[in-house]
Amino acid sequence: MKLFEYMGKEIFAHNGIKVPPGKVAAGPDEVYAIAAELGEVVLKSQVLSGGRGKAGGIKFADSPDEARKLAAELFGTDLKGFKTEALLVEKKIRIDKELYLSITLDGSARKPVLIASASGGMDIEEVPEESIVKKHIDPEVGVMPHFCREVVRRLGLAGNVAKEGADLLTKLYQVFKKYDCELVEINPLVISGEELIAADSKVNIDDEARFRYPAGTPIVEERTALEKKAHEIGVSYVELDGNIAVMANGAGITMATLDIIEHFGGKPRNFMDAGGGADSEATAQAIEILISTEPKVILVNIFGGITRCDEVARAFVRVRESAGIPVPVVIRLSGTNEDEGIAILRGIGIESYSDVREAAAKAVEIAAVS
Amino acid sequence: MKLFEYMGKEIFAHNGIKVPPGKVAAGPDEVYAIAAELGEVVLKSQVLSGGRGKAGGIKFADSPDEARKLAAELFGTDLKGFKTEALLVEKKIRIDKELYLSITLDGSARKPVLIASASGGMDIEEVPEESIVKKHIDPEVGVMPHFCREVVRRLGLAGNVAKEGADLLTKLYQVFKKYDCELVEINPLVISGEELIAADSKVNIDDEARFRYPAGTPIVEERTALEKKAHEIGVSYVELDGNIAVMANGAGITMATLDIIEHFGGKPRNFMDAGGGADSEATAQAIEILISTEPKVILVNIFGGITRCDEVARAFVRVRESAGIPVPVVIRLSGTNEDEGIAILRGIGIESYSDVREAAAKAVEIAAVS
Amino acid sequence: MAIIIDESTRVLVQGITGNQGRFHTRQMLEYGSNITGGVSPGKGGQEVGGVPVYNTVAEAMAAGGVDAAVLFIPAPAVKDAAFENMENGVKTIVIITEHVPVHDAMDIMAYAADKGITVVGPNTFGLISPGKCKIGIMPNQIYKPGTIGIVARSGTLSYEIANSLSAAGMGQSTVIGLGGDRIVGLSFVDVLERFEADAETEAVVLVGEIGGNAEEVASDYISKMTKPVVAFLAGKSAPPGKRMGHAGAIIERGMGTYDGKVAALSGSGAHVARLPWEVPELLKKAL
Amino acid sequence: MAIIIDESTRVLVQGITGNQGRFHTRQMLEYGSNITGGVSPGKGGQEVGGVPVYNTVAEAMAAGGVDAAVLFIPAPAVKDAAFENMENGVKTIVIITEHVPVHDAMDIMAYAADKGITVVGPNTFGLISPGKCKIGIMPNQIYKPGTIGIVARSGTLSYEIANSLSAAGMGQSTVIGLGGDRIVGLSFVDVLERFEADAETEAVVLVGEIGGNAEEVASDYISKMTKPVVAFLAGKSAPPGKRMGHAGAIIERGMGTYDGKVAALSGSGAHVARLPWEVPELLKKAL
Repeated sequence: MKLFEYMGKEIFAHNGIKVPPGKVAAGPDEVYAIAAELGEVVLKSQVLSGGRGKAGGIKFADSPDEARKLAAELFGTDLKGFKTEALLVEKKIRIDKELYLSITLDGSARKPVLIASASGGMDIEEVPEESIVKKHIDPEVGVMPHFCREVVRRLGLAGNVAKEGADLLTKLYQVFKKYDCELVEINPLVISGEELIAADSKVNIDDEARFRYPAGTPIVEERTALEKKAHEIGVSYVELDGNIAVMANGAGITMATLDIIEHFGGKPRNFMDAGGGADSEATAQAIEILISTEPKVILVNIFGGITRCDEVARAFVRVRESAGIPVPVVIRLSGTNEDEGIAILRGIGIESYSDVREAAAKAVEIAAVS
Repeated sequence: MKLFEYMGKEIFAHNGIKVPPGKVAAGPDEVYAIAAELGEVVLKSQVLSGGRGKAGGIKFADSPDEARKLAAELFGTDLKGFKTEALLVEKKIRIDKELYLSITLDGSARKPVLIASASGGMDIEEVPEESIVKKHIDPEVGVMPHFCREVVRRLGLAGNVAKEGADLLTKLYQVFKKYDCELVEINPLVISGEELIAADSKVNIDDEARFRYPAGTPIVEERTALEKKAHEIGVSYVELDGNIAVMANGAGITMATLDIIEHFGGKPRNFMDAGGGADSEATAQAIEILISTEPKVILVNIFGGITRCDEVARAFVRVRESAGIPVPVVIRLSGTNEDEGIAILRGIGIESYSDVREAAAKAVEIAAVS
Repeated sequence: MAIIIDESTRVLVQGITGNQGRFHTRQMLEYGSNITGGVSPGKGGQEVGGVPVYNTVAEAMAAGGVDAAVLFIPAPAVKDAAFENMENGVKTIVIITEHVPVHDAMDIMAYAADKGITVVGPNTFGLISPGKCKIGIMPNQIYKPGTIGIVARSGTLSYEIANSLSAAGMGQSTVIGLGGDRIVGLSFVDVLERFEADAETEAVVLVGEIGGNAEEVASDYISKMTKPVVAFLAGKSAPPGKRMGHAGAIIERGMGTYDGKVAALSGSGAHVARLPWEVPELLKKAL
Repeated sequence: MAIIIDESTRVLVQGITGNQGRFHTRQMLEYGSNITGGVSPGKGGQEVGGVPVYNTVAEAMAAGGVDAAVLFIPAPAVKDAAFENMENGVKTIVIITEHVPVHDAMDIMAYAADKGITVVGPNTFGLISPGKCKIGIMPNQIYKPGTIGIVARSGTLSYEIANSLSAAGMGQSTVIGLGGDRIVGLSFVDVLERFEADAETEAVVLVGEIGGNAEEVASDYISKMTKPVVAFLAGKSAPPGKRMGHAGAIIERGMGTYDGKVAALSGSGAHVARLPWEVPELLKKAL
């Protein structure tokens, strides 16, 4: 789950990491009031896409009037497909130098990894390898003073800024652990006189740890309405922009089914992994989600293991009898109770395939002509 | 550092471990007032020795009057050489069963070890091996739910008591870590209806961690005045009851010096490890401590390495010139600058030995005749 | 031979009295796996399919030893269950459970690495040495004993491929699922090294997918292997920034793309199947 | 040969710019130890006795490698310093510092055990392989190269014994101080195993003391050794319940008594000297 900048900064502030003074506003008048309090301000569109600055989502204002005017423009803007619904209004801070700092997961090492650079303000991918400090963190040890000393030394910090840097690293790792983060990123981390200030925040929290989020952790819903509905019935669903609705059982086989559709020249409407061993009622609900997206055809690819082919077939009978199925359905059934499933489907006039090649080719053909 | 029972219980209560309602009192009238509040009470002498119950340091009172009367007796009592200066007055609790529970250090395993037994209320040394639950705790892992389940199961706890037991183990280990404990012991841990209550506490805290004790941690001074003075000048000192004062450099060699004295039939007045590399001023202060104990003779055993024999000799010159040395001194000097040291001492009329055998025999001889 | 598990492996099922635990215990017993016990706190003394249930791993260990444990445990309790096995000396842990927090997974893997413990998963179908031992949730009927090792990030896709190999007369030495999460216990390299050293294995099928850099790292090792490797990757058509079912199957910041992985694998000498049904053909050619 | 350290050992001094660090660096250099660097945060670029000072262990490691580190660091900072060395790949850590909190020591030892790191101390004089390498604070002049291994819980007493052996013509292979604290990195057994395996060592002197059960545990191993062991124990006359200088030298709850240790050692076949000057004689007889 990605948090908005202002949410990440609230978490930072709550855990002793310095951020610029500021408040979040939902409209130009609120922006005016905050600017009247803070003086020279920065207005930052609260959207979850990267490259916000280049896209025009960040503006500077010298006066409350200017702030209100710029805010009115920003609230209307579409940034890479995201609409600005909130602005973070912050006091403009002195910037002596910009650094980059993040802690994220390294799947290969199975450990958190700290990435830092004395060149902040730009994408870390654009910073040359040799000027990046990269150090793994042993989760059994955490971030100790010597770790901080080494990072701060390599960033070339000195004096009070070095002290603040070491302290910040300790706190940032605490945030990373405490909030079950996948990523905490500060870019830029600003040297402002003798202080270190987090001028931006990117905080991604592990959805799976929701059962233990600290009290007050904000929740951001990233799923579309349909994805949310699918999630509620225990189905993994991603909306895409084609016209062939897809259901398969297993993430890998579902991805492969989409690939096969594209191989035959079709475009999938969605990714739907209906999981293993679902009963016919849950499967029926999943089918209804597919129908609701108004595809030209539904392609089902079941390799039955735990999933029984007859249960899948019964789900189609169930939907046919209740809501009806207004689009053609192409089904590949293979594995456990395959023959029974094929017979049941034949009973409601749906022809099954045992080879995914033939099924996919057929679905693409239907989508193309209809 | 050993804490008094009531201090340990304050720490327990502060960290969510149940203890009986109670207060500490410094005189019989305070005891009366507390008993008037609590009803039937137990009076417990706050002394640091074990076997307090058997020695008569624990009394039950049905009324405030009886409590005051018993308290007056207890305040006068000497328990194994300790005077009762405070009484813990606690509400008498229902006792369905007594258990034993502790976490301590295992030097061999280099880990904390949990020791528990369904037979509480007696010394754990007297409990048969097979009815003791002994489990090491990996400091990298701590006490996890499965650890608690296993201990509670082996103690035969059930229902709510089992739940409280698992919770208590988690909290007791937190106390053990948070307060840098060498030992936390609850004996007896009482099953009282559906509750688990710590009816006693023994908490020993690591002296070396004093720099990070949590705020409010009580401090108990176990050192005698002399031991404290020695500690302040950086010398390791233990009072004993003989008449030969001893100084040596190093814990092992000091212990061996005491052993050699006893081998020749003498009795040491103290253990004094003056450490390695002390200068003549610090050594002079250490000598003054020895003199203040009015021994019959002072035996010094120096194997010079980092410690220079001439510096030790100069310390004696310094004391001789300032306070004077009113008792005979026997010195063994060997190692770094040995010849120089011997010459300096000869200048003030002290004869040195290079063999500890001769020096120790001579000191014992002097102590025997004087 | 085979790798990690064989007919001598004594298997413990943790969470044996839950629905999943019961069902798959029966399936594994049917397959012939040597299930010697189950764990379910407070249910000690019961039986599931003739398998004795214990209250704790320590009890099961004391009753007769455990070589591998398989976890059918709700995600929030997986860390505790994994440590219960690891702290009690179990040397192979198979975590079927999906939705395990990544920080818990990292803690498990750090401890396992220190103590030389093999962790399969989380979010895996498990592993099987056909004809010898099955630990996991894969269907019993699709595997045949043989000389092909299969290592996969995803379940059903590997079933499909195993099935097509069996149909083509190519049995398997061991089939293993790494798990679909971002933090899993075994890497492709860990498994490839074992297959390379296994006398019974003649060739390896690697079933990968988009996201992470597991396939890229594996490529370095594949270039040093003596045994042929056929690879198939899922997710060619996946858009960036979307998790395709698996927590780990996501293209982020330009990393983990299909094309990058295909290039790395091809460069290492692996035979890359563009479509799943090409795998048996490529394997026949490579052998 | 010798154990743990020899002429090839590259030694790093942590806390090299403090009084103790400076003094003992010079002493070690004088002895001929291969001191390749020192660490002192913020003092990088300086020199002590010709030895380059680095800001961090990582810097020192990058500059030319480190085999062993010796810590002259205040007790509250020892844990951090030890982990700095361990996390940067140093495989032998010698902790001279006294007064290290026991919980810190336990944390250090747990990590070291996982990673196969040897920790000597805390509260040790260090170790020396005479004529090859000295890491610690013992006097330079009392040791001679030879075939006797010495392992001691206390410093000065071992100096005295080493000196008497040297005087009697019996040089030492390696002399090592376990440290006087309750939690230390090496046990008697750890060292005895190394001496037993060391071709250069012909006999071992064990210098123990009251408190703990290190000597009792060692006895089990001594009974299996092929090389003779002479033991001397300090603290015969110590009263129970009092710490005799060392944190570990205390008789508690009837454990760790002199008599118990003598009985265990005698029973194992070790030759127990009742007085320190008996050690050379017993050793001569045993050889």
